[in-house]
Formats: sequence, C-alpha cells, structure tokens
Amino acid sequence: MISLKINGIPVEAPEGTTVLRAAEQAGIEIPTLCDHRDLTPYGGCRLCVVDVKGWRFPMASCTLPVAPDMEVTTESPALVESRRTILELILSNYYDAGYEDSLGETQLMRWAKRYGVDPAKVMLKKPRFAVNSDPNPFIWVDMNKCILCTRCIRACAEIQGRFVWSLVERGFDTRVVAGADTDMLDARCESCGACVAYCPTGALNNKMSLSLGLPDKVVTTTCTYCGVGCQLDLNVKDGHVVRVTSNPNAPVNGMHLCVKGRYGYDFIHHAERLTKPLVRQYLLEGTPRPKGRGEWVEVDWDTALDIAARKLAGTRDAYGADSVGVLASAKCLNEENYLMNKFARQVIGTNNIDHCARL
Amino acid sequence: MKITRSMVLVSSDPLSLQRGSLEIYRRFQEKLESYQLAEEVALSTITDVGNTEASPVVVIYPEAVIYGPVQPENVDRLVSEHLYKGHIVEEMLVPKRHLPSRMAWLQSRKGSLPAQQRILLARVGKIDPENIEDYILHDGYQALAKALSKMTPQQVIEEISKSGLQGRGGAGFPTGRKWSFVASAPGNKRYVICNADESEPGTFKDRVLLESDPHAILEAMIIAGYAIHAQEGYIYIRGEYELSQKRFLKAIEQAHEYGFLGKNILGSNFDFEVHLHSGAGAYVCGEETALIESIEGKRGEPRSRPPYPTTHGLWGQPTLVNNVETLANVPPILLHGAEWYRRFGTPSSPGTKVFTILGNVNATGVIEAPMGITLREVINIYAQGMKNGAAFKLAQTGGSSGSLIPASLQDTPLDFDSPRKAGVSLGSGALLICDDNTCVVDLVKVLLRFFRFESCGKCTPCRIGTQRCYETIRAITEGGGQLSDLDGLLRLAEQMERLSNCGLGQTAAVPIRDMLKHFRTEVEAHIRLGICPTGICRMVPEDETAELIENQMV
Amino acid sequence: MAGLATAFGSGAMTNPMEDVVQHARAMLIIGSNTTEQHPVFGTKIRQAVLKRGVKLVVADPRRIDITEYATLHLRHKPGTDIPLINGLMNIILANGWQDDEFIANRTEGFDELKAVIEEYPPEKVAEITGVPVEKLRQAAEILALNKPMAVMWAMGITQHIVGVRNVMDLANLQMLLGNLGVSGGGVNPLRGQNNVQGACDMGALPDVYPGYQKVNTETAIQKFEAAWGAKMSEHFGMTVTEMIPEIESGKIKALYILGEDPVMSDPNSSHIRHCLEICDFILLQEIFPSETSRYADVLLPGVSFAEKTGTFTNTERRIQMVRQAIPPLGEARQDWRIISELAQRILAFGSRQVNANAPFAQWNYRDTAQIMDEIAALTPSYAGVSHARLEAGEQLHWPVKDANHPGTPILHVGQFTRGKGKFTPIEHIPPQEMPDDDYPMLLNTGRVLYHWHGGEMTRRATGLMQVYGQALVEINPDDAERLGLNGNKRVRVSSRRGSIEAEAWVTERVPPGMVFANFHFPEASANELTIAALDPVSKIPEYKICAVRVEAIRG
Amino acid sequence: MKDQSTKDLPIAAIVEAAIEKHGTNYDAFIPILLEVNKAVGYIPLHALKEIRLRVRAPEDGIFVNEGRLYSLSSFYHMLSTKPRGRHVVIFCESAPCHVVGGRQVWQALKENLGLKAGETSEDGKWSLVTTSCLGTCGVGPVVVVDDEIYGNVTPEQVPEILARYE
Repeated sequence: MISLKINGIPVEAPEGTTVLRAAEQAGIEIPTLCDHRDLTPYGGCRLCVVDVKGWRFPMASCTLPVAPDMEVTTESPALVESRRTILELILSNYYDAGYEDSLGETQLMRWAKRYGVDPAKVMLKKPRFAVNSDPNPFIWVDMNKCILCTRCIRACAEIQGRFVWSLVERGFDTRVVAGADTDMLDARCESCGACVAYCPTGALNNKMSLSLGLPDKVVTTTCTYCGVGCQLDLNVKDGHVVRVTSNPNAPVNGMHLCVKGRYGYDFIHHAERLTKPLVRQYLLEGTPRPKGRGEWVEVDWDTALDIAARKLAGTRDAYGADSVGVLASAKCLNEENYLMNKFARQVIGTNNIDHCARL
Repeated sequence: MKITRSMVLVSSDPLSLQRGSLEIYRRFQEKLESYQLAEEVALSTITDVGNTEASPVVVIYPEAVIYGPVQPENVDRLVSEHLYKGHIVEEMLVPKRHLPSRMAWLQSRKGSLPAQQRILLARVGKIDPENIEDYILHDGYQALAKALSKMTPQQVIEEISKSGLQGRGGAGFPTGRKWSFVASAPGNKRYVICNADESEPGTFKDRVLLESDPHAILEAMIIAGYAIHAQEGYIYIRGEYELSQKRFLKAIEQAHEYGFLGKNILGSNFDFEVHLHSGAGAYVCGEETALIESIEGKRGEPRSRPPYPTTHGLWGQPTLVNNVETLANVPPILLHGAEWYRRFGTPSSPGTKVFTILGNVNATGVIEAPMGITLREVINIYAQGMKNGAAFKLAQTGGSSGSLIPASLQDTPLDFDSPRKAGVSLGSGALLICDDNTCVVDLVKVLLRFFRFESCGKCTPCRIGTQRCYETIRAITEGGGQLSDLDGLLRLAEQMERLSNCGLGQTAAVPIRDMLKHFRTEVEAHIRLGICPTGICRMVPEDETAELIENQMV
Repeated sequence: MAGLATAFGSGAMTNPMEDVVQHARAMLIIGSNTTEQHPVFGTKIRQAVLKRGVKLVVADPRRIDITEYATLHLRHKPGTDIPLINGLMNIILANGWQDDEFIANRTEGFDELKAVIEEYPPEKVAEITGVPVEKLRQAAEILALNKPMAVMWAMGITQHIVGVRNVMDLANLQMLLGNLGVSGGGVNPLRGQNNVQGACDMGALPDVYPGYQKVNTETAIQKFEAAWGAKMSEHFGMTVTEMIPEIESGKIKALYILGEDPVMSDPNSSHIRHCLEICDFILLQEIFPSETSRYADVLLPGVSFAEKTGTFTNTERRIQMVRQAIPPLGEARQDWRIISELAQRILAFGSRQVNANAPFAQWNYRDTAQIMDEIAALTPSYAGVSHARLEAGEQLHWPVKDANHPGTPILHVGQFTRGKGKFTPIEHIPPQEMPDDDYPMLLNTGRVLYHWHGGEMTRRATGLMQVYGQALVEINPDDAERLGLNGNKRVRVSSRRGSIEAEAWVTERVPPGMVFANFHFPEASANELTIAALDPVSKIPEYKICAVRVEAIRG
Repeated sequence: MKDQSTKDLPIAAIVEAAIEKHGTNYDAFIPILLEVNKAVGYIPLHALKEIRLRVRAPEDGIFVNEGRLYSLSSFYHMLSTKPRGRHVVIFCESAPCHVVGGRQVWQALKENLGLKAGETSEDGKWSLVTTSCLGTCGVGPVVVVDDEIYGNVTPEQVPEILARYE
C-alpha cells in the first residue's frame, strides 16, 4: 500500500492505483470526462487535473499513479480556472441541434453547470456533422456532441472486443468513425450499445428511446434472453419500458449487455401481446371440436380457468394421470417452474413434466 | 561556410552610450577599413554587460579579452596591436575586480570563437559515410572497443555522468542520470531508442549527422545498449529522410559484417541488434512516448507521464530514448574522457551544440559551437550578418517549440540554464533569424498553423486550443482582431501550457506569450490602427481560412 | 447434464464465468457459438484472450465469430466430437501430460479409459475428424500445458444422439488433466435459455423433483408425498420430445404448456403439428399468439419478465432477482397466479385426494417470495435461498446449504459430489442421418446473435428485425457456385421431413458440404427439416446433423 | 471511395512483399502501410483488408482490423487514405520557408494548379498538399514534386517547374 495525502487527508492505495481512483476511495470527487473505471485510463480531456507538490504544472489524475508521500490538491482557484478553460474549449467545438435526447443531464452538462460555463453561449453556431449520421437501428450517432473522450472506442475494444470505433485524422480534425469511415454495421458492429452506455455527452444515444422522455422509475432486473444472467435496468415511464440502461453493479455483466438485452425489449409492449383469456367457441357451446378448432372467443378469467380445469381434470380422470403432459418453461421464473412441477406431480399425479432444456 | 577570424563587440548599454561608445564603434569601423581587416573581423555591439566602472567595454574574440574603460582614442591601438599584430594590450584590460558577473561568462569563450569547435561534426564531409573502413580510420568504433574491453557498464554510465552531457532534444535532461535510471529499472528486456524523428521546423542537424556519419550514431547506440543491459535498439528515422535511412541501413549491415553488431560483439559476450523504423509523417512522434507508440504500430499519441519510458517504455519495458545529437557526443566522451569534454561549453552546460542557422542572413547552414554562444555571435560570426544589411528583429529558436528572442535579448548565452532564466528557450538548436521586414503576428500565425496541423488531437487544450489561438491570430492578420482577444489569447496560452499532455501543446503557447511580451505594440497596431506595420499582413480575410476548416464541414 | 451427473454426480457448470475469464490459462470451446449465443460471456472470453493472452482452442465445423480470437481452430467434421476428444487424450497420454496425481487421488476407471483411448491414434482421428494430425498435436499441447484449462460447450455438444457421451468424454478430458475443482478450470456447459438451469433445478423434468431428487427413490417419494399431501407417481415421466409424439399413440391426451412453442423449437415441425392437431386438449399460457397457439383450445395471457418478480438461475448456478417494472398488460396475469388458480380449481373438482393439512399442500400463495420459501424447504441445494437474502445483495450460487451458507461458486473442490470422479470410456458412434445421394448436404442448425429461439420475442423487436429480418441459410461459396446460385439468392432446402425456402448467405463460415439454418422464422424454420433422432439418455434431438438437399430457386 | 485506379495493381503482392521485409508484428504495421502507399500512391481499402488477413494472428497475440489500419493511415501524413494525382506537389508551409518568401510561392502554386490544399485536380494529374518542415530549410522556400526537391524557389519559377511534368 502507498500512503499519500489528498487535500490534506491521508489516503492509502495499492500500488498502480491512479490518483483519481484513490481520491474516489477517499470520497473526494474529481471531475472527469474521458475516464471511466471500467476502461483503460486515457488522459485526454484533462478535466481531472490536480496539483501535485513538486510539479510545476497540474497533472491529469486519471493517469497519474499514486506515489509515496505524494501531496495532491484537487481543487483550487487555479484548478477551477483550468477546468473552466477545458470545458469552454470542449463546448466551443460542440453543437446541440436542439432535439429531445431523453438523457437528462449528461456528464458534460453537469460539469459545465458546476463550473459556470454556459453551453449556449460558447457552443458552435452551426453543425459540423450530420445529426443522426448512422443507419444503425439502435444507436443514434450525433458527432456534433462528440468531445473525443474515446470512451466509445475503448468500450468497444476493451469490453465488447469488436474494435468498431476508431479515431481518424489528427489534431483539430480528429474524428471518431466506425471502421474505415463507414457505417457501424458495415464495421462489424454487433449493436451491443456499450459505446452508448459509456458516452458522457449523448453523441451516442439509444435511438429507440430518443424522444420518449425521462423515466419515472428504474427497476433492476435480470435479462430474459440467454443463460448468462445479465442484470439490467428497465427504465419505465407511465407504465412503459422506454429504455434499458446498464447497471454498473450488475454482478455478472457490469455495464455490459448484448444487443438483445439492451435493445430487444420492445416485444414487451408489442400490439400482439395477449391481454385477455381466449377459449375456442366450441368449448363455450359444448359442441364437438371442429376441424382447425374453430374461433377464439374472449372470455373472463373465471370462465377460462374453469374450462381449462375441467378439461384437464376430466382427461386425468378418464385416461389416468399420465395422459396429461405438462410443459414448463425455461423462460419463466424458478418459482413458476416449481409450481409447474408441483402442479404435475401433486395436482395431476404425473411425472410427465419437462421443458425445452433440450432444445 | 566562411568564418570570420575575429570579432569585436562594443558595449552599447545606456551607461556606455552616455560615455561615448557610439564614437568608439565608429572609430573601429574606420580603423578596420584602413587596416583592410573589415572582411575578416566582425564588428558588433553588445548590450547585456551590466553596469560597471569599466564602461564602455570592448570584447575581442577569439581571445575573449575584455578591455575597458575604452576611450575613442584607444581604438587605433587596439586595432593595430591586437587585431593586426595579435598582441593583447594587457594594460587596457578591465581589472578583474571591475568585471561584473554579467560579463564574466564572456571570458569562458577564450580561444573557442570564432572558429567552429567540431566534436560532433568532426567527420562530416571528411569521410565516406557508406564506408565503415573510412569511419574506423577516423577513430570509429574505438570508443565501443574501449567500453567493451576496459569498462563495466556502470563505468560507462559514470563517465557519461561525469561529462555533464545533457540531452540535446530540447529539455536538457542529464544523460548519465537517464542511463542509470534505465539500467536500474526492473524489466524483462530493455531497449535503446535513438530518436531521429527530427521534425522541428528549421532543424536538420540530425539529418546531417545521419547522412554524413551514420556509424557514429550506431556506435553510440551500441555503447548505450551495453551500458543499460539492452539487447535491442531501434532508430526511429523521420520518414522524409530517405537518404538518412538508406545510409543507416547500410551502416547496420556493415557493422554486422565487422562484428560490431549481432552476437558476442568483439568477443565480449554482449549481443546487440538495431532495427531501423521509419516515421510516416507526424511531428508529434518526436515526443518520446509518441515515438514509442508509433513503433508499436499505433497513432503517435503521447502517453501520460509518469510513468516514464525509463521504466515503462517500448512494449512496457525500460527504455532509453536519446536524441541523435545526444548520442553523437557519446563516442568522443568515452574516447577522450569526461575531463576533456568539460573543456567545451560552460560549466553548467558542457560540450558543444549543433545549430542550424536560417532566415534573413547571409549564410545559412549547420554549425557546431560551444554551449553558451550568444545570438549576436551567431549572427555576426557564423551567419555573416543580416541579408541586405537589414536590421535584426527577432530570432525564433528551437524550431516551433522554441521562443521568440527579440533583438534586446541577443546577448543571452544559449545554453540550457541562461535562456530559461531569461525566458527564452534553446530548444532543438534551430535559429530562425528574422529581419525587420518580418511581421511578428504573421510569423506566429504560421507557427500556430503548424501546431494545429501537427497536434495529435488527444488532449483538449492542444487539440482545440491550438485551433482557437490560430483563429484569433489569423483574425488579427485579417483585420478582424479585438483588443480583448489579446488577454484571451494570453489566458488560453497559459492554460495550454499548464494543461497539455505533452510538449507540443505546452510550447505552442510560447510564441504567443513571447509575441505579447516583446512585441505587443506591433500586435496592437494591427488591431487599433488596422494596419500591419511591416506591410506583410493583408488585413483582409484570406481564402486560406476556408481551406483549413473545410474538411469538417457538413 | 446427464453426462456430467454420471461422471461427477452433479450436472451443472462447475466454474463461474468470471472465474474462467480471470484465471484460465487456456480454454477449449467446443460446440458453442459463444459470442452469438452467450454474447456477454463471449465478449469476456475475447477480453481474456486480448488482455491476458489466454490460449483459446475452438473446435467447431463452422468458422464462427469466436474463431477470430482463437489460437487454434479445429474444424472437425460434424458428429466427430468423440474421436476428436479421444484423439486429444491419446496425444496427452502419449506425451505423459496427464495429471497422474489427480487421477490417482480423485478418480476411478482410468485403466478402462486408457484402453479405449489407445484405439484413437492421431492418424486415425485425423481421418475421422478431418483435422490434420499437426493441428491435433498443437491443440493437445496447448490444452495440456496451460493449466488451468476450462472447457466450455453448449448445444453443439449436446444436440446429438451421442450428446451425453460427448459430455462424458469432455469430463474424461478434464479429469485426465486435473482441471476440476480448481479456479480457472472445469467443465462448463453453457445453458441456452435464461432460466434453463432454474427450470431443471425446480424439477421441471420427468425424472427428478426439485434439486435433482430422483422420482423413483423411496426417500424422495416419501418426502414429497408428505410435503404436498398427495400420492406421487413412482416412475419417470415423458420428456417433451416423447410426450408430443406420444399423442399419436394416444398415450397423451392433454397438454398444459407454459410459455413454449414446440412447433418452432422441436424437431420435425410437420410431425409436431400433426400431433398437436389431434391432441384432445391443449392449454397454452403465453404472451403472444404463436405457431403452437393455433393448436390450443384455451389460451391464457401470462406476462413478460418485465411484469413479474421472482428469480432466475443463470448458467453458473447464480440465483438472481427478477423484479416487476410495469403492471401486467391488459387483463394478463402473473403466471404463478394463473398456475395456482388453475391448481386450486382442479383440486376443488375433487377427484384427486390431497391432504390439505400437509405443510405444502396449499396453493394460496401471497407472492413469489413465499413460493421460494417453499422451494427452500424442499430443495437441499436451494435450502438457504430467499428473496430477502437476494434483495440484500447476496450473490448466491447453489448449492446454498442453509440460511447462513454463502453458496458454492466452484463445484467439486476437494471432492466430487459422487465422491470420486468416474472415467467412462466412450466410443465413437456416427450420427443418425448422414448425407447420401438423395440428400447430399449436411444441415447444421442453431441461433443467430440477433434472434432468440423460436423468435417469438425478437421477431417483435423492430430494430432486431431491421438488422436480421429474415431467415438466412449459410452456404459455402464453393457449394453456391456448384448449385449455380449465380447471385440468385433464394434457395430451397429439403430433407426427408420437409422443405423450406430462404435467402442464401454465401459465406466461408460454413465448410463446403454444410448448410446452416436457424429456427427463428416460422416461414423458414430449420426444424421443418431436422430429425427427431434422440440421445437415448437425455432425449435431446440431434439438431446439429441431418441430411438435406439444396436447390437454387429460379426466377 | 473509388478504387478504380488501383484495379490493375497487384495489391496482394505488394502487401506480401512488404510483410516479407517488415514481418507481421505490431511494429511492422506502419512500415507496411508506407510500402503500400509508396507503391500505390495511397492506401486503398482493399489493401487494408489484405494487410489484416495476412497480419492478424491470434496465436501470436496480433489483433488488427481495417479500422485500426485506416486510423493509422489517416494519422500519418506520409500516408494517404485518398487517391492522389499522378504528381503530388508538396509545399513546406513551416516558418523558415515562410519568412524567406514561402507565402508568395504558395500563392503561385495555388494559382498555377487551380487547386487548394489537399485537393486533386479533376484530370487526376495533380495533387497539392502542404507539409511541415522537410528538413531542407537551408534552401527554403522548398517545393517537392513527387520525389524531386526544389530549393530557393521563387514565384516566377513555379510555372517552369510544373511544366516539367507530364
């Protein structure tokens, strides 16, 4: 462990820890844009500069490893001035076309507000790039809001392992592009949305959620697709799932999700959802079953459940318990599968229960 | 380059002027003419002498003697005795007790000026650079042989440390100390990298060394490898330097044939290989960590430091990065010893420095002079004065990362310490001498355009700051400047210097700062009066503006 | 599952994904298209390769995405997993790379294994599998000399008539190398569905009660009869792949299906349709109308995962909360409530004798937390699981032996569930249906990144459909040329059981002679073609191999 | 991007030869790109693919895709991602050339070629690009056409220099 002082507070951190992380552990917040704990430190935005005793100029705390007896100051009038300059420079090359982005306050805007920089005053007067410049159905690309923090590039490389994004040109002309300056899918994007999750400005955003507004609640749950068991946050507004966001505390996946987990949720509110019990007309009329089983009729729950119960009980009584088969579901809860098992074995009296584990 | 034999400097500080130094200067002109010495003796003034009872003084090179107080009637005797016959006029020398510290350094010049001191350029033009035998005949590989047979790696480092050699890339870090850092850093492998990505505008000394004496650099790399326990070295040569690359490759090949490279060099059990890596057109790769990134097949974006390459360099291993000129000092130091080396230059900056002289002067080119030389000396002795007799206005040192030195500071010695104190930077050794037809705003605009073009784009202050500074200065040259811009520029420049990730962004601020410090009136004239005093700036928008931003417009 | 149970006494993934990703020095992925089917785990494997330099061997007939990160790709012929694994073991033994200490202390049956392995010399294996001897040697060296090594597989191993044998052979390999019970090693079947592990754990299987308590053992029968207050059936029930065909024989008269779509997911769809068509009564509880709902008599609207609270158990036995975010749509009801209400009604009709005083006879649950308490009471491996612990943030991998037990991230540390690990010699058996003159090509089936299973959910996701909007049949460029596709993209793929038409994707992903189709789209589902040949133990169908004919559609 | 101009060039062979010379390790990426640029005049997209196919080697821990190679190509100014004219006129716009008359030479170049910085003429004959210092400042202003360096150039000499090229 290395001992150092941050704002006069003694801090202990393992060797190799950056000053930014060490400060975070000590409860001291240092503003940053390009840094993210999941990603390799970059040192690009320079917002996180701190004064270190013995150094003439401030140092980027996101890349500076802790050293014994280091004395760090994270905020001072000079540092405030520096941060303000950085934010002014960043925003001087930023353009907000004014559309609804449903992101609330982005990290960039949060720091701008904190340091008293008015984006409207300093930002560009006209766009440098087309708004919505990529046809990807899930990912909204508006490079006018890009601040070249490269979090998208690192997220794609270091989390998804796909290397879709990269920097092209250099200096002031530097841009983030997909592949060899093509569209995302052509650059072999898998639409996992990691780049969106890590973007601090809204340059990358969820296309499906763009104009749906801010959620009124966020519920952490487990994904319904594969067996990996990712956790994610369902963002709900007025009883609708409007967006899926990463939950950094998800034990299996952290911030990461795949295309289905992050963007495969619109089936939930799909118009074809079954919302009323249905029985075949012949069952209501007590007539023999016609070929093709006949028409569906919407009924109330009691009617449907009674009919189903009588048919299943009747079959069991007439042909024996093993004439009934029960198929549970690998999509459903443990609790529901347990009940299906109990249903087959206790209520019907058969071991004819299975699910699609094999398929 | 034609070199003048002697130089006379007449003090022209206010006190001297008051005591009639102008008349002394005039008398010298007259007498040199009449003795037909004007061709071989340079005459100039010196301002930075400090107040002394001995004013006015006259300094004569190469003997570096200081006469004073000198009266106009003494001039005839100084010319006839000293300059014509070669006898120092002892009784007219300034008494030691009257020599202020501001002048004492001039004495260290004794015997060293105006003739060039050739340590690094000793073989340039004298040997066939593609012939290793020619090199060997001229002391080649003797330093290596000495190191491998008579010295431990530790002793090699000690000798370099004792010599006081400082890195010639610009920062002036003590070379011996760097070597010992790398030698003692933990790692599986170590690397030597020779930084030959010479891209500072106006600097081509490395090219001259590589093209004319490639084996000297190669020998130094091998010695460095031995000293720091490395088995592999890279030389990163600028992509545009095709001839340098060709000759260096040939040198590597020949060194292999002669057993100076490869396994068990000279029977010492020491193995060393050198790879040549070509740059591909990026100034920023002259920054050592960007250079390492570039070798690793990445964009040349400088890393954050610490950690430094000495511990985390190429492929994450301890790496010694030295500039070509720095390495060129190594073989002579080992061969002749640190004591010998310390005879050149100043006590705090020993050795010689290779300068490239450019701009509005009569002679441009490469020179090698002791550390501590002054700009005035350079202009008058080596550059043979200003072209067309125009007045010297300013010099820009060290390529684009250097500073602007106004005429008033031309007596500041160019070494690693003095310029820092005076706020000027030695940098890479390029000296762009500008006459009074140069518009400082136009010049700084060109410098900022360069930084904007060469910024890697990684960090905010440099990427956007260079652009904004460029835009502001350009607006001034196009008649669109505001007085308030100047404070904004200064503030931005200061923040760029504080916040940038590497030297590029930091030094981009220097010309702005220097311009506003030394030439503010001229800048303000553009804004207040709407005119360019030198008539260079057109004061109307130019189409170039559109060109520079066209590629990011929708 | 069954294969691992034989070898070790427990059939689940032995090591958590993160453990494999952080600690394995080598990995063997066989029969798993990890980056498309378990994408987040797939990306973690990529990162292990990129950041830690893990040596990755992928054995797969297709050039799937993860092969781009593989140190070595073994492109063995479909259905030759056993000779491949045996061949690797042969090389390992020949070089003395086996873990003798582990074999001696923790396993039994080594000599029998050895005798069979000796029958698989590299040259012979190369002949059978099509993998060159040199590559076999390289693979064996990588896998044996970089310890710990983890094996991962999925349906590519199990969906064969020799699925169980394949699994047992992989268990043999890992016991031979001593890669069990250690961090970064293990045998790791990746479960396909989000809660396949949980459904199995919960006894949604014909042979076991919750927690894999065998239905034909006296203690289990007594336990559940006492708990539920009813007489239990004492023989194994039918699997899904048996139940539906048994409709035809009249053994099965009624089905109660919760959230499944057998028409899409079961082999030989046309036969499935026929069986469902004639079934006396089908109760389907679903969220969408499906291919199967055409054959239902009663259709009850359940809810999606966003509308329910409870637990899923992931592939690494980690039990996690699912939380309700929105109210059920329309009149749709929580599935647990529907099952309970149905059970209560059937019991009320009275022909089944249930002792209402038995501790868990009742169906009047307040919520799923209460159901979990019942599960915990009856399931030893879930004994310590409760919603309260999960909500408190505890990370529980079963077995969780009691309320204070921290769970078991790595299985078989120190000892196997069954005591000693058992080597079972495995011989090669060729697939049921191989290409012949009439059906000259081999069909491999599976899923793609952008869709899920029968496609009921993903076909209703607009963006996913934009990226992958129709069934594509992967076909090698050589075959495409031979078939005269000439840029014409539609193909007809036929087997002895049916035929589909779809667009061809001409790609090197599949080797010549093979086509690959998915079962996400009803209009061109691979399961119209697949064969209902089952593994004799697991009853898993041989989805991965059947013979087909491919023709270009003119016009 | 149109790659028509390179249709007849044996890109694969060029890449192969470059790899022969520089290997496939990470430190070979930029040298390989330089060789391609030299042989083709720029770096066509399919050259990136050729390089990726030959260089990528998971077994040796070498991972690369076209995006990374493109990113490199656009960073280094000796590499071009766009086709260039048959003759490339390079003008040094650094301060040393500037103060000795460079700006007038630049004007003359633009006027004579009818091009701005970074442009290629419609007939594919000329490309005009600027560069930072070429290290030949001793003879500034400097203009380079293809591989030939012209020093001490005056605006009057510009038409004469350009006329030498077909």
